[in-house]
Amino acid sequence: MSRPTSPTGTTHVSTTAEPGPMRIATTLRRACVPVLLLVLWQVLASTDVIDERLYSSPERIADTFVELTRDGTLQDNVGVSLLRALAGLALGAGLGLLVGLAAGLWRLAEESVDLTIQIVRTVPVFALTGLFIVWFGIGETPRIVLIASACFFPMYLNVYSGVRGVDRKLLEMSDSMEVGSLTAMRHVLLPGALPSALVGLRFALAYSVLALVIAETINSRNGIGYLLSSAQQYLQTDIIFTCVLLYGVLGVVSDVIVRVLERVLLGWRSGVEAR
Amino acid sequence: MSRPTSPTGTTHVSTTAEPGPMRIATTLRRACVPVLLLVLWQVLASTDVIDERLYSSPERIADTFVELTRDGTLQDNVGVSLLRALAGLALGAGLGLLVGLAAGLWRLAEESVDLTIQIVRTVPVFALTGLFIVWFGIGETPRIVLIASACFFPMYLNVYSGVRGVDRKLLEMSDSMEVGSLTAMRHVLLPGALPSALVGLRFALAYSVLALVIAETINSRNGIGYLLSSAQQYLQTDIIFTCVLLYGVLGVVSDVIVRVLERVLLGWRSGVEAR
Amino acid sequence: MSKTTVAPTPAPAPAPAVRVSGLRRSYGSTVVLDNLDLTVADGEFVCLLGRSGCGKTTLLRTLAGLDKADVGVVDVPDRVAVVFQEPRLLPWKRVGFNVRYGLPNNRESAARAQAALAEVGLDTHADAWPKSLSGGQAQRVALARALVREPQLLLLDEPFASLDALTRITMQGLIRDLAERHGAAAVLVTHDVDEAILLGHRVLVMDGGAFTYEVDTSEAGRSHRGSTPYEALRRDLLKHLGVEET
Amino acid sequence: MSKTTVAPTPAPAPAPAVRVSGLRRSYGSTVVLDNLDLTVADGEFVCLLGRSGCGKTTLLRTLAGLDKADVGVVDVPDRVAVVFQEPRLLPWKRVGFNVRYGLPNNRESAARAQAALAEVGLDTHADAWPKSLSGGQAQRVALARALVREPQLLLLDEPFASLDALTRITMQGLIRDLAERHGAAAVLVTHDVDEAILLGHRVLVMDGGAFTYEVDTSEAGRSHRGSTPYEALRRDLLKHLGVEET
Amino acid sequence: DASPAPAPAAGGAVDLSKVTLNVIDPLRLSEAELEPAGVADTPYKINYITVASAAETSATLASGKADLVLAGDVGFSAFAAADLPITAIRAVEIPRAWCGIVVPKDSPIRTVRDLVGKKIANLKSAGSEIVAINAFEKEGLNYFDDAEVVNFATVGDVVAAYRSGQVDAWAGCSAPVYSFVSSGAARFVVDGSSGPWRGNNLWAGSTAALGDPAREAAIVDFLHRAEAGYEWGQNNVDQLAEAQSKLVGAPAPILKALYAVGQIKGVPISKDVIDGLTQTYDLEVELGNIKPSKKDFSTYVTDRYNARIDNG
Ligand SMILES: Nc1ncnc2c1ncn2[C@@H]1O[C@H](COP(=O)(O)OP(=O)(O)OP(=O)(O)O)[C@@H](O)[C@H]1O
Ligand SMILES: Nc1ncnc2c1ncn2[C@@H]1O[C@H](COP(=O)(O)OP(=O)(O)OP(=O)(O)O)[C@@H](O)[C@H]1O
Ligand SMILES: [Mg+2]
Ligand SMILES: [Mg+2]
Repeated sequence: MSRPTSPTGTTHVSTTAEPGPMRIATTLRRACVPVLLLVLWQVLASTDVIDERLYSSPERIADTFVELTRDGTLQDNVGVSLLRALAGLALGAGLGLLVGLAAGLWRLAEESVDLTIQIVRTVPVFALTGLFIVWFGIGETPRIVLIASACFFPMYLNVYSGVRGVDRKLLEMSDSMEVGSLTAMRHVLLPGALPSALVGLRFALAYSVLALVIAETINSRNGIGYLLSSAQQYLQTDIIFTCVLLYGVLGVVSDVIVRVLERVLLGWRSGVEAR
Repeated sequence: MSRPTSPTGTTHVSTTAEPGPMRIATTLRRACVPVLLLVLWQVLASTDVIDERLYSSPERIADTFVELTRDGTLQDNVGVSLLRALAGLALGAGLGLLVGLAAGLWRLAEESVDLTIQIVRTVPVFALTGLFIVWFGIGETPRIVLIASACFFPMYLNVYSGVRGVDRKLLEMSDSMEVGSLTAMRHVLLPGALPSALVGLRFALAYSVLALVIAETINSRNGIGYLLSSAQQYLQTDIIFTCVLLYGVLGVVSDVIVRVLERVLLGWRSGVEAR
Repeated sequence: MSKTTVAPTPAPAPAPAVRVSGLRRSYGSTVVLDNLDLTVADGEFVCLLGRSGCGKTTLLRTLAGLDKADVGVVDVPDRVAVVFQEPRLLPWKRVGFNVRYGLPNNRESAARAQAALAEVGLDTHADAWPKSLSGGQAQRVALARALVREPQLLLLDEPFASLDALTRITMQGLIRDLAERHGAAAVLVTHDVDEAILLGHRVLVMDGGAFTYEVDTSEAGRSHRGSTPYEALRRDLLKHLGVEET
Repeated sequence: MSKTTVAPTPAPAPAPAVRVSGLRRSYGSTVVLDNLDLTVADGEFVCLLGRSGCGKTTLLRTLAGLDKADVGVVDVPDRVAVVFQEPRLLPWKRVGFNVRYGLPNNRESAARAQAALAEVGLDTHADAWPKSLSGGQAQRVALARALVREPQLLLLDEPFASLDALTRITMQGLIRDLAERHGAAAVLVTHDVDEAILLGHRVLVMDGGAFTYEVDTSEAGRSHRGSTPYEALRRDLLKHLGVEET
Repeated sequence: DASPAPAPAAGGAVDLSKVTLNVIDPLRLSEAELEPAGVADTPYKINYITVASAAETSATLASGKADLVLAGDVGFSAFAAADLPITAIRAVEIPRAWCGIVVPKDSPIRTVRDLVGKKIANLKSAGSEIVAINAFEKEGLNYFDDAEVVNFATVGDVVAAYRSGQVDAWAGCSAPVYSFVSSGAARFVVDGSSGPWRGNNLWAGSTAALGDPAREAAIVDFLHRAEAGYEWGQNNVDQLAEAQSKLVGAPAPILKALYAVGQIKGVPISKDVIDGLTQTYDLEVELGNIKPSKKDFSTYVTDRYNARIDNG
């Protein structure tokens, strides 16, 4: 936070242009902690400090992984789950974006939907799968609706707050030009709310896969959530941890997706880099 | 978005000072939709359009509510749950705030923790209660840790993104004054990240009570989450819906809490009002 | 914000572009504009001088329809272009887009935007992010954004404050041309007395929420700096701003 | 950012407050500062003039340690106060706090802040939010924030741009007093030639990333506007800024 | 208790080809057995539904999405208490020794009396809870008062607590328990074979399905086939274990160990069955888990399908 100082003042000497950001080194540093944790886990398991039956171990997980991949279980389940997650994400996050924009923009919209949303948001829908079955049957619909309902709220809330946080001076500028509300929405509000919306997307991405664990208990015979919950019922620790690791991988993937989106969409905001 | 116009131009006539915001009217308008939904629910139930055994009805819920209040069930359970939620919230959201600030501030912190957090975030901890039991026993600890873990991520993510979004010009100003990093954190970064942090708090508040449903399955004999899950096991629809409504009330309460915080803490940002 | 057909006016031949009467605006207990009247004729260029914080920006915002008057009638044309006291560029749009923002999205708009950028000397910056502009460059982009429009009323809030002498002269010329080309009325806020005399047909001095001095400068603007009538006018205005030169 | 003991200099008695040598700064392929040298003596007041976008702010930012040079040595004192081209007030802190930001949190600081606010004519605004200030008022708060510090070097980027004539004169006086009281060196960027002559011991004209003209104004500043040497100097500087008066 | 309702026309009079029978069979035994038992050539379609919890099962039943459900005695009691539109028409006998209280191999706990004051991991409303209650009662003790019962909602949590030594004993059922017992890591202190608990599972048909001659015929036919399947399973334990293991994900060796203890077979609704069921129902009411339905519990059970199912 502070520059180096000396009693006689501060001298900055620069001799060459700074090299560009060293992407690879950064990536390595980032991966450091997770990798170290994996190694520690393996060491503890190998030396019997932790009970492999309770905690599994990276090695056993790798074995299980290979096994499940060889017989196709994993591919089938992950594939179908991702499709479900994507469908729910598109529905829930898309709706969250629209409603959030509307509520941020128009007082009337905010007044009519916000309280209802705040109420529903705290209701444990994941514990009310029964209702989803009653309303949406036992096909694919209740699963996707459940995932969508998990993705809706973070998107709505972040977009709404993002729109409210857009610099009012820019809105005034836009107003003074008498552009239509669509134009203002597209060029002022949406980009202004984008950093927040991306945070919402981060959550929505995570929830779309997390919700699978619940959604895939509804008359489902495949999917990573089904795999996890049935492994749990029969205490197959290795499969449970394989699923956990798979979820971790999905976490990395969604992080990469959002980072790329940030780099592309928030290019103008180079001021956001940490020191 | 646009001012009224006429071929001959625009005329604004103001004759009296605008009255202050009509708080009561606004509150009424806000409550409109939820109240209408309740009424609709009752009507549909009374006219047997929906099956009360499946959907209960406001009337039955009210009866159950009175009954459970009379015998003290509700007060006991809600009280103990709120304490748990509060403890978990304080732990999780507090930690999320600190780590989020650190990651937003220092590249090193961000590089060491962010990826790990992004990975863990997508892991369905709510399905891994077993691990919590193994690590934290069967007392109050695993419950509180579970609630805390649910509150941590939204706080972390929103604070982190909020810090990154703080106007860099203000940071430069602060830097040029050679204030310590604590001062800068307290007066520049924290207030700048506050709107985001409040969104995080909204989530954390909701999650702290939602997580009860999971947390209170661990060796629990009381709490609203316990009430809900055992009502589910024994198909006590009226109690289930009473819990749902109770959750809704908690939603309203947390909305009010955050709104008050916003009014107090974001007073400077009067530009956030919708048109 | 309601539209009215105000009581039939004894209409003068060319309807004035701006007509403000009995305008009052206060923030809490501070009265910023107090029973203010202003008429600007079509094609007239009015300059506003006044102490910092006397309400110039508030008046301009009211004319632009961005602030609501507490009391009073404000009558302005439909097409208004505003140059704010700060550049107010969309940080997430490149300079070129910022200039043509609000215009129909076609070739012609793009060409006009590019031409306007060239006029303010920034044709090479069309693809730059606003963040990478210097203070004066950003201000010029905001000017270019006003130039591409065809307003009936131009509202300018210290548009040349952070420009160097040469650039300022060029920009002043551009604005005057724009106003003349479209016969637009203009209200310009400035702290530079020379600028006010040069550009304005009329100069108003504001103080305490009202106009305290008004002078016709349509003649003086054409005489040059150093000439006796010019310097007299200048001293006169400065005196009304509280500065007595020795 | 590393600290060095640069090769032994044939030290002149009072070490200069600012010493810049071989400074080069580019954004991508645009070179903004090109092998620039600058020495400012202790207590010296230097004014910078230059076209919009010529690199004045970049130089000031480098002196403030906010931008890194590509090549070159920059040597500045420890205690630096900066007035940026924009006010940069913390929007979530009241005006009073903004002024004393960074000072030890005690009675004395509060009193000094209040005094500084009074000096810039805003003592009644100590409890206002920055959002409620007019452009010039915000700029004055930023000035007050510099006034309460005791810098060895003052860096000022067009600090008076949006002030009216009278307020400007007062503020100029305050800044000159501050510099003199602490024997601080000062670098002021301005577009107002009169201001440069009035305040500066030395005026530099920047163009193309380097200084193209330098003039000692310690004498002229004391002569008054209209006098022949003053007007000659003024014309001279304007000529170097590309403006030929007729 | 025989229902006096007239039996609708049976046999070939109805067209089964348009019927799809929606079946909830949590153990997925029928699914595993019909094919190898050679009785899979049904004239109607079967749609197996899997749901996770009692709440989901009841939602599926109540909204008419399921025609036939296999439920445990505790689960069925809850369905009845909630007045779901179902009737139990057939019982399935499971080995009572599947449920009981286990302790680690080297634990000093030998008898139920030794369990006094000990922590017992308990899965709520499983058969094992009833076994435990009965076992304590036999000793003149109260399960909930004299032992420290630690409640969990999922088997995974119970096992986590047991394995990590947070509890002294575990009241549980079936595969999870047997995976410990058969590996020698645990032994039974008491199991269900000693108590009054009958531990029957029940096939219940939805009122709507039973009221529709075609679906009713399909249900009867399906149950007949299912029992043929059970019979095949008794004689082909290894094959059954492999097939079921694939379906539910439980390790085959554990399933084999389970079937070595005793067999699964269908039994007609009899007074014994109804008494056992009523006992469970009353116990659940007594424990406060369920509130008794306004209707007499026996109206949720009927023996009028006994003969038709026996005959197919
Ligand atoms: N972040 C940046 N990226 C790219 N170019 C930049 C960046 N910052 C400044 N520049 C360019 O550097 C040049 C010098 O900018 P600087 O702000 O120093 O100008 P200035 O002399 O202060 O101008 P003004 O009087 O208009 O404030 C300008 O041409 C500007 O476009
Ligand atoms: N939102 C607000 N809340 C309270 N007071 C305000 C607000 N906006 C402006 N003011 C006050 O109104 C007065 C007039 O402000 P205005 O911006 O119109 O001044 P100005 O003449 O444009 O000054 P400048 O030349 O410094 O830009 C100022 O005293 C200011 O403090
Ligand atoms: Mg102003
Ligand atoms: Mg600059």
